[in-house]
Order: sequence, then structure tokens, then C-alpha cells
Amino acid sequence: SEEANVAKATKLENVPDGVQGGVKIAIIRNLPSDDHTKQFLDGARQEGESFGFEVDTMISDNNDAKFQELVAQVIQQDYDGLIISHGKADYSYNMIKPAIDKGMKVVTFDTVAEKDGEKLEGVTETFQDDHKLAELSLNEIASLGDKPRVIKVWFGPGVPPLDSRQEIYKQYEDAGKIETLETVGPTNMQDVQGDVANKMNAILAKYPEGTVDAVWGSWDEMAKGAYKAMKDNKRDDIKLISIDVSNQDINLMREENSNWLATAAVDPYLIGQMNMRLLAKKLAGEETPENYNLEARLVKQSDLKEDTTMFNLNEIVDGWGVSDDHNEPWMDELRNAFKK
Amino acid sequence: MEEQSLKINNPIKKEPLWQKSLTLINNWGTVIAIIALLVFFAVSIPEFMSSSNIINIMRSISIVTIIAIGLTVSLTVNGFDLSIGSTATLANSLVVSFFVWFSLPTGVSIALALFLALGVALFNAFLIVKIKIPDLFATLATMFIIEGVAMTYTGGGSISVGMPRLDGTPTTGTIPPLFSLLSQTPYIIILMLIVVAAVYFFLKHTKHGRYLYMIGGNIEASRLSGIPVNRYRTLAYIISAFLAALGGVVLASQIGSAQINAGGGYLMPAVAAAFIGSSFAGQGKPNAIGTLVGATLIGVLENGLVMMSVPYYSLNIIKGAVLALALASTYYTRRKN
Amino acid sequence: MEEQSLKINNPIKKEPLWQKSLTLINNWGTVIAIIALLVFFAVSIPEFMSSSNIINIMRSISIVTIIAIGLTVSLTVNGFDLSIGSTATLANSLVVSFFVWFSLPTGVSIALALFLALGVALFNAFLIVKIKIPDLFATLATMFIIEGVAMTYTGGGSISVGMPRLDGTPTTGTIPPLFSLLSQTPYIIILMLIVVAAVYFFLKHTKHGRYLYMIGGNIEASRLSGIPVNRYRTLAYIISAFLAALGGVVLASQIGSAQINAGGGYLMPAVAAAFIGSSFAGQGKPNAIGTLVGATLIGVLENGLVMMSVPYYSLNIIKGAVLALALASTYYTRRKN
Amino acid sequence: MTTLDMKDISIEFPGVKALQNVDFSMNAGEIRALIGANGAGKSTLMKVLSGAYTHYTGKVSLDDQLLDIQSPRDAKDYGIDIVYQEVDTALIPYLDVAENIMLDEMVNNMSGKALVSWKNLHLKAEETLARLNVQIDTRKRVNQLSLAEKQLVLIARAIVHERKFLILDEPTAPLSNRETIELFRIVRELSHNQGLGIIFISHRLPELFEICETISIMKDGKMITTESLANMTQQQVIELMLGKRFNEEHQKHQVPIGETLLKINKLSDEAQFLQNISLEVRQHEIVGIAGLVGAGKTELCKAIFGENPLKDGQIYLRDKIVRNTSPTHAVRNGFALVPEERRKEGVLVDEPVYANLTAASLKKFSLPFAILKPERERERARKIITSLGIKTPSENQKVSLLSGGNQQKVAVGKWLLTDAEILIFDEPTKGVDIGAKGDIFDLITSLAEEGKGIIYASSELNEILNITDRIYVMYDGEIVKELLTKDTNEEEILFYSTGGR
Ligand SMILES: Nc1ncnc2c1ncn2[C@@H]1O[C@H](COP(=O)(O)OP(=O)(O)OP(=O)(O)O)[C@@H](O)[C@H]1O
Ligand SMILES: Nc1ncnc2c1ncn2[C@@H]1O[C@H](COP(=O)(O)OP(=O)(O)OP(=O)(O)O)[C@@H](O)[C@H]1O
Ligand SMILES: [Mg+2]
Ligand SMILES: [Mg+2]
Repeated sequence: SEEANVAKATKLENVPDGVQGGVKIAIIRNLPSDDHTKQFLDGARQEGESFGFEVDTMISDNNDAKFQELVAQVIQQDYDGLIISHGKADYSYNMIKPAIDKGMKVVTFDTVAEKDGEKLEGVTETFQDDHKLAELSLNEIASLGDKPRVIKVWFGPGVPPLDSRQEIYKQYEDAGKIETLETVGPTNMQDVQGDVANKMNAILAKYPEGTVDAVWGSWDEMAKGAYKAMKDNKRDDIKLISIDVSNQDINLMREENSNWLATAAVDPYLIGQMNMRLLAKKLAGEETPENYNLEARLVKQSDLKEDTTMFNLNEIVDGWGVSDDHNEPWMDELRNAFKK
Repeated sequence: MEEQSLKINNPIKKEPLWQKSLTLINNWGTVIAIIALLVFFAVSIPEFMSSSNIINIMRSISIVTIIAIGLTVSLTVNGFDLSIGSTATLANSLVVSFFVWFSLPTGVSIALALFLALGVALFNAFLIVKIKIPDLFATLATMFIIEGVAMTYTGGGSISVGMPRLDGTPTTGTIPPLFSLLSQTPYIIILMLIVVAAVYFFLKHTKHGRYLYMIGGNIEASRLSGIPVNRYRTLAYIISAFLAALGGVVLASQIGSAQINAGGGYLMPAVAAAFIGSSFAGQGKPNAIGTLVGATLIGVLENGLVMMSVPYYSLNIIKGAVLALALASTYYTRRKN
Repeated sequence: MEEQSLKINNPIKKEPLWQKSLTLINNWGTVIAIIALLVFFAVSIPEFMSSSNIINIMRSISIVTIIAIGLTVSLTVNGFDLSIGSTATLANSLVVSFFVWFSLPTGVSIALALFLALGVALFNAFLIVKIKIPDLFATLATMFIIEGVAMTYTGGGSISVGMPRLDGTPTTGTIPPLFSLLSQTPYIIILMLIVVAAVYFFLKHTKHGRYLYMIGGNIEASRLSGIPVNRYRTLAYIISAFLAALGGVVLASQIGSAQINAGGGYLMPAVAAAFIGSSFAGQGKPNAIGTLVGATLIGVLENGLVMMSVPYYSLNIIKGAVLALALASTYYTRRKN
Repeated sequence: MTTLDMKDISIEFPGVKALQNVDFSMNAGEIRALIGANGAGKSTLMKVLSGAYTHYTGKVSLDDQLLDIQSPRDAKDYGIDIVYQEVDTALIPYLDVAENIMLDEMVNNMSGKALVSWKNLHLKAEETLARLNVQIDTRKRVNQLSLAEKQLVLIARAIVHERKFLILDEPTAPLSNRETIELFRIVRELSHNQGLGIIFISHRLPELFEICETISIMKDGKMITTESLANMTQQQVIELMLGKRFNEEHQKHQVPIGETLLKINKLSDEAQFLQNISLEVRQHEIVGIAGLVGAGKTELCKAIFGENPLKDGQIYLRDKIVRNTSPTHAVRNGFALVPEERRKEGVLVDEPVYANLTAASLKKFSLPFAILKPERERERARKIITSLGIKTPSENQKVSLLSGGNQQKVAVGKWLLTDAEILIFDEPTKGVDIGAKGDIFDLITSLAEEGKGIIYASSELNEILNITDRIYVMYDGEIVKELLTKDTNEEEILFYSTGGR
């Protein structure tokens, strides 16, 4: 492309060679298209493009076989670096190894590339801290009273982030900090929101007013369904606390008499950015850590302003969406060079 | 022999009792199943029969029923519209984008979304009627295409109030409260009932409806008797796309945003409802009331089972089993053919 | 009677050119589409024609082809097995559970998983043949049931090495390296080719295959010709479930774990492949080679488009459009009939 | 008086010149017979006239007004209507009788109106049926009707409206004498009192002589002649249509009847229609089952063949009890059935001729592991095509493209390759031209001569009298009388088949 040609023609000084001259990056994510996916991909893509990279994005709809095929295909091609998101532990090592062998740089998100206890040399693994997310949200619930009665909206096992969140939930349960009344989960994965709403409707009919304290939405897509059901049944006696955030979540939390009190989240856009920065550092031949965790934050209803959206959350949530981690001076130079 | 008229004697004059009751079960199996479930749940769960829960059930089946009724119309001409799910998604994306991106008024947005969805119908009809691709095949292709179109239109993500447009410019549009009302009780239930009643009346009491059934029963004979077969098949797909889009619009009102492939999940339940429905009352053909009954059966079942704390991952076993039972009750006969 | 009476002279010896080429396109539309795509991609993307990429494409269509071939067999008897996706999921869950929970050897685990999946076939056959529920309806019910069974068996969806059993006891079983080999090239490709060849031979060159097609063409007449119709329909569903389960086992080998509804995603692509396939070479009926060709078309397309950096959310538009084009090329005729 | 004129009509299908320069003309008020061997082009000519085929060449005119018939609706607007030969192609199975009768009315006479008045619909349908003097419940679904009833529904549909010309394409094929007589009454009424021109296609010559005034004869897609029937004999007609002499009286060689092959004892079926049926078939013997429409002949044939489940009774083959629990078992036990509804039950219309002919005997063409030997299959099929005189371009032609009579030959032909000992024929000559009928009779007799036992069910008494050795008469699901063919006559059979005792 044109930008790449420009970059080739005029090499910038003070910028490592590895990140100049038509760098091509592929991002492959093993999840369906949704808000989180889009923001993650946008974050990484925009950061990459600001460095003058060419960035391709692919998803595989939670189909692990297709995911492996996509990664294999991408490794065949002439990409310089890969960002791999949501690979399962069972195959990720074998899947990524050929890329490393071919000399590609790899950063992963929520993926463990480990075989027989050995990590894959050269890969940086990034995680959003699901334990912390669960802790933040469950703390909110626990603070509602003495051993609140909770409807748990969750599904699995087998979905790694939800499994991690479940581990913390169990700790809280065992410690007697909360009491579980029911577990609700979707059976129609194509319409999680509607499906959970229908199921919550049925559950709410069973529990009259005053018998439930809170709903724990372990994933915001499900939380939206639960919110809808509570609103339809005028059940603002129950409080909703969730994990993950999207623009629509913010809209719903801000509605009049909304019972959606808080949600714990990591900015997916920022995750994308961080992944890209780490990858750029690898390409530049600089030192990178083996692990990088993105910090979880709590978005509270009470903090929301009238004009708050996903895109200006940083105004009310400390440390949201901006981070200077892994930002090198040469990155700014690249940004300047490729500013439109 | 002269004046005695020709009565071709009927061999089943002495219909035995089991035969009679089997016919009864065959014709009313679905209804019997619903009643049995209602009784069972009412006895097991005290809250089940509360009026608010009944309304819950009705509301929970509204969208699926509206979409399934559309499918039913496509089934009458012996077609099969697999693209209803994608069409619902598209309508969902369109209507929300009109509100959020373009700040259009409620009426205009809804009308425009429904109108644009008719493009899907015309494309389907073109493939089926002009190119002569079998219905199932053609609408499968359309399903993929429309899924992609809806996703491309929204840039691979969702649209909600306050989100910037694809090019990054900020938006100020909101979802009007009037629009949100559409998915509130009682309006959503009334809407569903109107759709069912209108399509019932259309299919049963207008000539157009009869033509659709005639085409479905024997397309050659219909063509030979002068029915403009292609026009009516197109009509069937238009109605089907229109109702799918209506379902998508109601869905938009309910979730207040446009979601990726939000309508996709309605395909299979709609198919199930229409299938159960076509055996309702021994009609042996797709019909609106039957589809409503089919959707009700599924709705009652899901609601009751969740109340009985059946784990969510086992729900589908029972749902499938009851579906099988309802179908079995209609199709099982002791005589051979 | 004289020899001559057998020959009615062919009046259309001077078939016009457009008619001839249309017939050619009708019969070979899919193949033409594949060649056109190959040429296009080969010109646009240098790496496309590399042998490693060709192998990639072949590998990527293996599982879908195996499952689609099973569907093809159910289509030959004019049936339709919607439960193939769930069956693949079930086989995936079973085989992984045998390794992880019970530490069974490779051969036993695979055989047992395939064997148990035949239960699905028998249930389908029972509903269809005994209870006489139409195929599409019956297998829809089965689809739900088996989806639920697989999820309940795994306690919500997934099993992987090191995960404790449902009752919380720790596991020590691992996935044997031998089993993982199954999904490596060249074995997975060889397996696919064997399945295609075997089913091709079975359908085309054996009595049983001929019977299946006859039953698909006219079940009444087949029955009255003495063909044990019900047994053959059951056989068709057994083959279909077997191959779906085989697909699920290969999937398990590839992903090394059991995942929630992992097979569900293969239903629609398999349907698309079999549909494109049934128009292959002007056969007008489901056939193994055609299904392979259909799957190849989709595989080439997906691979090439990703290489051309088409955004993921627009892929389905092009996939659907090519599907529509391939179907159009086969079904479009200028004569009325 | 209106005159219909078809001039120089030609039409082609792939591989077949179905009509070549055919001229046809007639007046309203006339009853015209149209005859010709199977595949001569009768139906095709009539489909041209009624607007079903539009890719013909030639001219159609009414009273010198050139007609532009582009669709069936055009034809109807010009006053031309048709009752098709294959009833199932014209009926909507899951709709009720009233709607099927009023189909054209609903399609063509409701412009401007959208609502259907069910009350009027049923009323008018009942009236129309009453004109035909037929009782059928107008609320019944058509797929629950017998073939004869379906035919009557179609005829009713054609007389709802006033037309100038009405084509009846083999309307009597599924009808028995009683209904045929009733139909004739109506045809005469329509023609003589209402001035309709009626084109009557049939393979039953006596019928044509009874009701028609003039006759048009077709052969190999050409019109041979049109003459007054008063000047012709049946022999002449047959000679013209077949192009050769033909002896309608069927000759059976004198072979002594052998030992008992099949013995049926007190059989009754699960549907509780057949009661207490006992009969016997011996080697070399052709046994007739006579009875009116609805007497239960078809049910009996199917019950013996294992298609309809039995409630009671035994079947013995050569004194050994056999249990035909399904057609598969029946075939294995040496039974064969040529069913009544050819298109639905007899042939696989989408398969080629050779595959149809070998359908019941594929084992003979299989190597170990059931691998087929297609060359041998085709070779044997070609032999049968030749020996039965099946008119087809090749053994690879789809059966759906053959004419009705030739399809019937295929349905019979498939049993010739099996080792059947008992062959059951259910109305095997329905819709078959007189030449082919002769072929089929010859075939049946030669099978009997080979030592097989034959059951021949038919409501055509002259056929029964012509070909059988012994006759069982059925009435209302029971065998009411056994007769020796040489000692009986039409009147006696009719007496018993209408319930006489
Ligand atoms: N759609 C078609 N395609 C190909 N061939 C056809 C088609 N329709 C008719 N034919 C052929 O045209 C010829 C005339 O057929 P037609 O049905 O007119 O015969 P018919 O005189 O009515 O015979 P029958 O007495 O058996 O009804 C036959 O050889 C038939 O096989
Ligand atoms: N599927 C069916 N549903 C209802 N009635 C039926 C069905 N099949 C047959 N019958 C009835 O069973 C009776 C016996 O029919 P069957 O066909 O055996 O008579 P038949 O003597 O062979 O007469 P035909 O000359 O019409 O062949 C008839 O009254 C017919 O209407
Ligand atoms: Mg004819
Ligand atoms: Mg009969």
C-alpha cells in the first residue's frame, strides 16, 4: 500500500529497522464478532496503523478447528507478527510454534501457549485479570448486605475467562459471603441476550419481591438479558452487578431507576493497543516481558455522567483507556510520521 | 341403478374406538401436550399460574411467533425461507442505525427498515422464481449474504446510543421512548396477536391465501388453472421477509441496540414452531394458529422448566423430547400409508 | 417388434450453440467457478498456489467434507439429517471424556464414540420410520436432544486435559499423541479422501446405493418393488450419524478438547456443500464427489478471501454470493418446461 | 355453431417429435372421439389446445378467429377446458373437495373480490356434484379420496363453467361401468342440450362407438383420418391406429391347469375392510378378481402382497404357509404385484428405463459385496424393451418421458426378471392402448403357460371374461361368488358385483 511505500522510501532515524518498511501484522481471534471483539480489534488495528503497519483482522466464531486453520494459513503468508486471541491451552503451543520457527513475532491475549509445563519461547502472553474482575464485582455484591442472596448468571465450564471468574465466585460462596439461589445460562448462543431474558423471566416469577438481593452477570451480554427481564417485571428490588462493559451497558446503567449498579471491566480497546505495542517492541528487537496483565476497573452507576459513553469513560474511571505502558519514544516518532 | 346416486362406499364405516381416539390425539396432540404441561407445572410450581408469569410466557414467545408466522407463509407455497433470521438481524441493525446515526423519527425509521428488508424478499424471489434455484438452497445463500450485509453495515460490531459512526464521527441520536414501548406488555403481545390473526384471516379467508395453499399443494395444477404462480410465490417471500423484519424491529425495541446476528437465534425456534404448527388440528399444512400453538408449547415448556430449576444445559433435551412427542402424537398412526 | 421402433430420431441434432454452452455451464458450473476462483486468486496472491497453501485448503475442508458426505447419504433417500452437528458434538465430547476421564486407549475410545453415536441414528430412524415423523421435523427434535445430551454429559460443555470430573475428582488421562496425529496432514486429508471415495463407490456402484437413490425418487414404488425401504432409510441415517461422529472425532483430535456445541457450526457449511454438490455434473441428486467439490469451492473461497484481506465481517457476503452464483449456474435454463 | 380449427400443428420435445403437421377440426355440439396408440400424441395435441404447451408451431382458430393461446387461462377464456389424463397432476391433495372443484372459479372469476365465502363455495360445489349425480362429501380432503372419486372431482371442476369445448382425456380409465354410464349421461347432456363440443379420448373402443359421433385417429404424431363412426367398424379403427391387423379376441393356448400354487384362507385386513377372503390359484391359471370400483380389489391385492397388514388368515404357497409381512417378504416368497396407480406406485419416474426394469431383481446383477454389473443390467433391460415393445429412444430414457402405456409396460417388465411364481395384476391395462393391451395379455398368458399363477383384478368385465380361467366376484370387501369363466357372462358377474345373492 501507499503508506508502506512511503515508509520504505524514507527510513526514520531513531526508529529501529524492524518496525519500518511495510510491516504486516495479522490478528486472529477465536470469538464471534461482538462489541468486545470489535473494540479489541480496533484498538490493535488503529495502534498498528498509527505505526505505519498493515494490519489484517480475522475471527473464527469460537470454532477451535477453524481457528487453527486460520492461524496455519496466516503463518504460510508473509506476515511479520501475529496477535493471537483466545486460543485454548490444548493446542495453542503446537499451533503457534511454526510461527516462532519461521521467525514471526507473536503476542497472545487470553491464550496459554504451554506444553508439558514449558512455555513457548519468545511469546508474550497478555491477560485481562479475570480473577480481579470477579473480585471487584463480587465485592460490590457482598457489600449489599449480610450474605446476599444471588442469582448467578453464568455458563460453562469450558470458557476460560468465565471459568476463572467462577473460581473466585466459588471462593466467595465457600467463605459464606454470598448465597446462590439459582444458576441461569443461555442455551441459544446466537441470541444470548434474549435467551437469558426469557429464562430470567421465569426465575423471577418464582422469587417474589424481597427474596433476591442481587444478580451476578458474569458476562455483560448475559447481564443485559437479565437487566431486561428485571425491568420488564419491575423488579428494581434486585441489584445487578456484572463483568465487562459495552456502550449499551452504559446506556442501560444510566437509565432512570436502573438497578444495574456496577460492572467490572478492562478496556478492550486498550488491550488491543497493548498487544500491538508489545508486538512492535518485539519487531524492534527490544526486550519484552513474558507476561503482561491488564488491570481491571470498576465502572459504577453513580459515577456515570449524562454524556458518558464507552469512548469517554476515561473521564470518570481512573486509568481507563490510557496507559503509558510499553510506549517507547520511537513509537511517538512513528505516529508523527504516519499521522494523517 | 338409474336414479340412485353414486355413493362410493366408505370402508371405514365401523371405526373402532381406538381408531377414533388415535385420530383425536393425532389432531389435537399439540394442544393436549400444552394442557398437560400447564397442569403439571401448575401443580409443581405455585407461581407458575400467576397472571404475571402467563404474561411473561406470552411476551417471551412474541418475537419468535412473529418471525415464525412469516416462515409459515413461505411454507404454504411449499417454500422454505432460511433467511428469516438474517433478515431480522438486518432490520434490527437498520432501525437502530436510523435512530442513532441519522436521528430519524420513529415512524419513518420503522417503515424504512421494513421497506428495505423487502429487498431481501425480492432477491429471494429472483433466485427462486427466475433462476429456479430450489427454495431451500436459494434462501441458504441469501441467509449468508444478508448476515454479511448486516455485519458490514454495522462494521462488525453493534450500534447503541452514544456510539460514534463507523467513520468515527460522534452521534447524538437516541432511541425514542415511543419505540421502546413497542416491546412492552401489553403492546408486544397485542402486536403478536394481530399478526397471527391477520395472517390467519389472510390465509383462510382471502383468495390470495387460498392461492398460496394451492400453489403449495400442486404448483403445476395451479399454474395450469391460471394462478400467476410466480407472483404469488414472490408475495409469500415478501410476507415472510416483512414479518421477519418486523420481528427484528421489535427485537431492536427490546434490546435497545443493534447486535451482531441478533436474529440468527430465532431461525431454529421459528422452524420448530411452524413444524409443530403444521400438524395442528389435523390440517396437515402450515397455518397461522398452529404456529402460535407451536410457539406457545415451546414457551410454556421453557418457562416451566427454568422455574423447576432444570439446569440450563439440560433444557434442550427436554425441549427436543417434547418436540418429538408433539410431532409423534400427530404423525403416529396404526394404519400403514 | 422391429428394431426400428426403438429409435425415435432425435430432432434436436442441430442444438444451437448457446444451448450447448448453457448445458455445459449447467453441468459444470461449480467446477468452472472453482477454476475461475483459483485463477483469480493465483494471479492476485503469489502465495496462494504454493503447495503448502493447497494442503491448508484441503485440511481446512476435511472435517466439513466428512460431515457433509454423511448428510449427502441422508439426502439420497430424500431425507435430511439436521442432527449431524449435534452428533459431531456428542462424538467430540465422548471421545475426549474417554481419554481424560477414563484413560481408555486410542482405538477403544474412537470405536466406542463412533458406536455410541449410532444411537442417534437409531433414534432418528425410529422417529422417521416407525413413528413416521417427516425427516426434517424428526431430526430437528433430535438435534435439540443430542445438543442437550452432550452438554449434560459434560456438565455444561467442555472437557480438557487436567480438568476434574463432574463430581470434582481429579483426572490423570491425557490425549494420546497417536490420536492427535489423526488431524495432522496428510492423515486428515487421506481420511477425507477415503470417506469420499468409499461413499462414492457405495452410492454409485453397489446395489445398496442404487436402492437408496430409488427410495429417494419414489418411496412407494420402491417399497412395492420389494426393496426393504425402512431398513435402507435406517441405513442412510446410520451412515449419516457415523460420518458426523467421525467428523466429531477428527475435530476432537484437532482441538484436543471437548467444546460447547463444537459441531454445531458445521451444520450450515455441510448443508451448503451438499446442496452445491447435488447439482454437480448435472446429476441433480446428492452425490459424494459433488459434495467434495462443493466443500472445495467454499474452502478455496474462504482461504483466498482471507488472503486478500477481505474484512471478516464481509466474508459471508461473498461466500453467499458465490453460493448463489454456483447454484444459479446449475439451475438457470433458458427453456421454460 | 362454433367451429374449432387446428392447422398444421407441430411440436417437439428433446428426442421426440410428438406432433407433426396435425390438422384437427370440429364443431360445437359434437362428441368427437380421439384415438391412437400410446404415445401417438393425443394428450400432447390436447395440451396444445388447452394452453399447457406454447412452444408449438401452427394455428388454432375458433370460427376463423385466430386464437393466441399462451396459457391455460387464455384457453379457458376462449371457452376451452380440459380434464387431464393424470388426475394427480391437476388436484391439490391437502385441500378439500369443494375447493378443488371450484379451483377455476376461484382463480378466474374472483377479480375484484378478495374474500372467499366458504358457504357459497361448498354450496356451489355440492350443486355441481349433484348435477353429476355423485355424492362426495365436499369437506373431505382430496388425498383421502379414491382414484375414481378424484376423477369425478375433476370432471365436476370442468362443468362448473359454461364452455364451448371440453376435452376429456381418458376420463373413464379409473371409472367402472356404473360411473361410466353416469358420465355418458352427462356428456350427452352437455353436448346435445348445452351445445358443447366434446373431445373424448379413450382406449376403450366400444365406449367410443357408444357415445361419439365422429372419430379422429392419430398415429406416430400424425393425424391419420377423421370419419363418422357410423361408417366404421372397430376392426377398421384398430387397423388405422396401429397400422396393422389386430385380433381383439385374445387367444389362450390350451395348457392343462396344474396343482394348487396359492391358497388363501379366511383373510381379513387390519383396516377391517376385507372380510373372510378365501381363494385359490393354480399353476397355469389366470384367476380374475371382478368387482365395481371400491369393492376392495386393490386392497386385496395389496393385502396378499404384504403392503396392507393382515388381521387374520393364512396364505399358503405350495401348501407351505408364507408370511408376507411386507412387500420385501412377498417378493422373496415369490410374489409380484403390478399396482394400480402406475405413476405413484408402479414406476420410478425419475430413473431411467433400465433401472426400473432391474429394480426388483438387482441381486442378479450384483457381484459379491453387492457391486453392480451395469453392462449386464442394460443388456437384459434392452432385451425386455424389445420383447415388450416398449417405445423409448433408449434404455437410458427417464420413465417420466414415456407415454402412459409404455410406462405401464415398464411396470410389468420389472417382474419378468424375478423368480415370481404368483403374479398379481391390478388393472394392468388402465390407459393402455389396444395394441399394447394385446401385448400385455400375451405376456400374461405366456407367464401362465410357463406355469405361474396369475391374479388379475379388474373392473373391466370384458377383459376378465377374455383372459381368465376362473373369476372371484368381490362386493364390499368380501368374495361373494366364484365363477368359471367359460360358464358365465357379463350379466351374471354384474349381478353379483352389485350385491346380488
Ligand atoms: N414433456 C415431454 N417431454 C418429452 N417427451 C414427451 C413429453 N410429453 C410427451 N412426450 C412424448 O410425446 C409422445 C406423445 O405423447 P402423448 O402423451 O401425447 O401420447 P398419448 O397419445 O396421449 O398416449 P397415451 O395413450 O399413452 O396417453 C410420446 O412419445 C411421449 O413420450
Ligand atoms: N387411502 C384411503 N383412504 C380412504 N379410503 C380409501 C383409501 N384407499 C382406499 N380407500 C377406499 O377403500 C375402498 C376399497 O378401495 P379399492 O381401491 O380396494 O377398490 P377397488 O375395488 O380396487 O376399486 P378400483 O376399481 O377403484 O381399484 C374404496 O371405497 C376406497 O374409497
Ligand atoms: Mg395421453
Ligand atoms: Mg383398484
